[in-house]
Amino acid sequence: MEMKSETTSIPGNWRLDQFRWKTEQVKLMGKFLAGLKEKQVLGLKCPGCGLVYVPPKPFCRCLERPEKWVEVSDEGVVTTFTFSGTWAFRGFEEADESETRIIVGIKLDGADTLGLSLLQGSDPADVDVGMRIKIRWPDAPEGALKDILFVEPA
Amino acid sequence: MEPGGLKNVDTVEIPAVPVFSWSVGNFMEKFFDGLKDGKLMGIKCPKCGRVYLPPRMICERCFTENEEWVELPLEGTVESFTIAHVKVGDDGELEDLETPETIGMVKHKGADTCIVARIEGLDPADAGVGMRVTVVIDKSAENILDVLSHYVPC
Amino acid sequence: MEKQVAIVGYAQTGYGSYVDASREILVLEAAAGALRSAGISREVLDTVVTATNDYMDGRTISNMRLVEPSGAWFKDESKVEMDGAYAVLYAMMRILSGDHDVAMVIGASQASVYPTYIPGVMMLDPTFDRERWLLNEVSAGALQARAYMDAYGATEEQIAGISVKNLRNAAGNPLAVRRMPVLTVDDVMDSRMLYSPIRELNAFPPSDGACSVILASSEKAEQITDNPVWIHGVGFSHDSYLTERPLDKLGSLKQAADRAYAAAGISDAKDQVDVAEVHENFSHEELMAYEALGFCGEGRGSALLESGATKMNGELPVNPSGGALAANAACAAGLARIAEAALQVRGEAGSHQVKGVKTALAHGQTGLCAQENIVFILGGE
Amino acid sequence: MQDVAVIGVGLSKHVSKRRDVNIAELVYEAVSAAYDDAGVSPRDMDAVITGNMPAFEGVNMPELWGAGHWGAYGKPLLRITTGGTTGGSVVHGAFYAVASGMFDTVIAISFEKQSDGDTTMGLNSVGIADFAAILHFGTDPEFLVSAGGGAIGIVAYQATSYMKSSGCTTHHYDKVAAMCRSNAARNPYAHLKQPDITPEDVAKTDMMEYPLRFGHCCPATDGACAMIITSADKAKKMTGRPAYIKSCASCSDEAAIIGIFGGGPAHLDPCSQEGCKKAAEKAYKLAGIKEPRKEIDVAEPYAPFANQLLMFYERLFLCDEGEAPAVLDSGSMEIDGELPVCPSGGVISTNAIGASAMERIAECALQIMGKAGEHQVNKDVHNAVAHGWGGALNLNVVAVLGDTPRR
Repeated sequence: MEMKSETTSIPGNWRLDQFRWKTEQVKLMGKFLAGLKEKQVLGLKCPGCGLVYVPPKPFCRCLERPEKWVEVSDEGVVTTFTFSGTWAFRGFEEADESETRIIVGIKLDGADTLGLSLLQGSDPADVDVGMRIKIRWPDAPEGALKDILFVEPA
Repeated sequence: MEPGGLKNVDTVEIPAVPVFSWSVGNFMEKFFDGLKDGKLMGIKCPKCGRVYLPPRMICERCFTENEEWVELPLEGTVESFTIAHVKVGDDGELEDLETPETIGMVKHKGADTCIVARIEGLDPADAGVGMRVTVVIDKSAENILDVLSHYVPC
Repeated sequence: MEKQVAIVGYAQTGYGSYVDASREILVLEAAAGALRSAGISREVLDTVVTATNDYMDGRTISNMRLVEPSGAWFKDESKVEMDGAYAVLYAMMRILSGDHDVAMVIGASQASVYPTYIPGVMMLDPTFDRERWLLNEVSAGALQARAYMDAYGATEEQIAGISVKNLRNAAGNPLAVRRMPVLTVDDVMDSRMLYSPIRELNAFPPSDGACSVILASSEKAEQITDNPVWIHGVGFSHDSYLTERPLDKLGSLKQAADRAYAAAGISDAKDQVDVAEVHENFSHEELMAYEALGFCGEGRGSALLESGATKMNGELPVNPSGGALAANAACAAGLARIAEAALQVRGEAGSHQVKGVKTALAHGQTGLCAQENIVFILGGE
Repeated sequence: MQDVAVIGVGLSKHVSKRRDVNIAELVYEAVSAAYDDAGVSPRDMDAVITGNMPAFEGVNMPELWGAGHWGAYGKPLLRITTGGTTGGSVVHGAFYAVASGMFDTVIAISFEKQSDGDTTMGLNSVGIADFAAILHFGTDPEFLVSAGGGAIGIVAYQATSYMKSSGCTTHHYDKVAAMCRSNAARNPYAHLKQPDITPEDVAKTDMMEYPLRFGHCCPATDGACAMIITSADKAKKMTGRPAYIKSCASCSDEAAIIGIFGGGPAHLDPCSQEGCKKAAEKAYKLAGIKEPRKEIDVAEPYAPFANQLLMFYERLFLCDEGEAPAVLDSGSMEIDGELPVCPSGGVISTNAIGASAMERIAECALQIMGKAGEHQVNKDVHNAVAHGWGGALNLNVVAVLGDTPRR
């Protein structure tokens, strides 16, 4: 039989828009976000292994349910980083410095988890793992994740 | 055990709908080409003689590549049927149909496999296993999957 | 198979049409519950096998975020994308290899999260049936029911009798969704018609829930519990796509049963099996299962039901828990049959306990019209 | 347990778009090649183990309509899917099926037909609900997009953090890419074949996300792989030189899509990959390998991105931590080097996702059996290590193969 290299395509889709995922995170996040409004970073501590989750997480790898709120520092260290332009990144070397954004993975003192933030007030060439940073709070935090969007060298 | 110690989960919804385009392959291509010529093309296993309609590249019983195309009669027998009072709606739930419709599983003489399609032109109460039906081919259908349109009683 | 792998713990969350917990918390509760039931800590586990479905979880790699809640952190973990009964099989292979001793198995899904009948539509042949939108789990089940009725003369009333038996049994199962102690055949016949002959009460109730089972090698099992439930045999098989096989019988269930019986040394199932938990997504499937499992001759399913043999107090009770018609969380429904069968063997089934169970059969299925089937034979000392 | 061996390997053509076949037919090519390679037929199979990464093709459990094309009719069939590690997990399933004594001969099948779907969307469905939740909590949407969409966004962090901990430069990543793509040119089943590519060519490709360039990243591939796996006793009768699977181990770490979900400490350093180390330790121990860097002759780490080849080389204990760049510079990883890495061309050259982790094991088997053809390494291969990676940076599978059984 004659074989075609291109055969009919049948279009179809996956209605992800019909899913109603459930999360416990919202309730926990309410308290966390309320803390941000007061310029406090709250973590949830696991009774089993003592790990402190920031932002809060409703379950722990040790199979216990973290439940105790603790305040952690707004200072910490850079654990990893990358650079990004806004949408199309042209490369660290070639990028327009003013458009380069430094995205850092941070661990706040007293927390055991990784968060992502934008580092300001540092030259891209100076960023390093282990660098000390602190959260740059807005004057009037809104009680939203973007209140901790920016960090600066401590 | 009482699930969900934390009450009041929240739901998350998103507007995303991933899309797919399944290439049908050369065997189904020939089937669709046949339909457009008003023919029902099945394929026969050279080893056991089993005839696949719609066609398959491989005979699952013998693991042999099917090669002999056979034109099958447009008439077939209802092997099973159901009267649909509902259909799957966009939200994935069963929604009531205004008018019940008959869905039949039809085996054409000479074929060993079945085609599932609507049976029209009869009172659903008159549908029965063993009933003789003829396929209605709509060569002008825009969607390739609608060319094999439905069956009507002989 | 002589006492090589045993079930040493199990747990089920309550099933519901909407459970007020995320999938992660459901799984965590099932995992923690099974560990409590076995009296062991997470550290004792060597391996974790989950059963979930990406199209039901609404994300690809549906196991990746279950690592923590299933107890799999830093364990040898894998996922079977079928019913959880197959995850038991895989966990059992892992133990029999000698490389693992204790395994956690979990199956879970939440019908209240996913667009209920879409994952079934997505199982269809995408080159033809899928986008014609005529077939789905229920309409395919209806074609199967009609083919069976036509072949063997079973009536809609007889099929409704399965719903009556199972949903009445479910009244004794606190975890079930449908608990209907006074249900009658007329009630079933009056329920909403979906695809004839399938009415609402002939079809599974899409549910939320999770089920877990802990397996152990013989040596570990005897350390963990005085009351292990041994897996005496298992068999499974895959059948053709639904338009390419006779729909009036469950061919792959018969193959699965024959394989499981051979392994367990069962020659007369009706005589040797004391209780069966069958994964019937539709009531007619239980009648078909009687035949495929060899509880009666071909076409004699309705007669067996009407004889009362499969009632709670009959000679071979089937689905004392209410079966999958009473609660059906995909990926957990067949696994729950295993947990229920284990409960029966241990005498822990409470108000749905069958007396004197020594040997129990559990069945799971995957795919449209029970395309793939698995059978376990369980027993005590 | 009974010892386990590979007696046949089959691969389909691997290209970006196969529009002449449907999913089932594409897989048939690999399956029939595997049966032919082992000189067996479906009649000889006691069970079928299969898997793919379903969100890519939009078909739920494709074997339900397709497995007739693979010889699965009436067979016990087990579907195992674990994301990027799927192919490896399927072979692990086949290994346990045989090692348990439940079956003697099985076929392991894995595949991906990415052109039937939307790869980026498929990958994003990993965390799409979580992204939505994060937006709900008031994150800057532009930040979310620039911080990590799809696999590359996450791996970029791994790449920078590895550069910091090992002192390697992007030039090493260029070299890795060039090495793999030129190895791929020797492999008829590879997708991106670039025989004459130089590291300088790679360095000229577009930056995707610092420090990863286009040339450091895998393609999206349509392809399938199948392997015939049997007991050592049967293998000895059926083939002159089987490749034994000495051990399989996996280790799952906490899930975290870098920081967004407040995952635990596992990913503070995204290149630590403790799970890979634990899986490798266990696999070597079971296989009786005491000094992997001396005893392993070929390695197939799962590296869809150039940086990962070096990172996983270390996490598989093939050198000390931080030394992989120097090993690369020494030429030892080349196809004619001391410990060749990815002689197949690796995942960076060919990525039919569900099949990729199996293809690492298949390549090790081919090297041991001496059937790798033009990409056969220039030495006797007694032991080889294959690896798979996936999930949210958190799933690792390892298999050790050898020319002798475990004991």
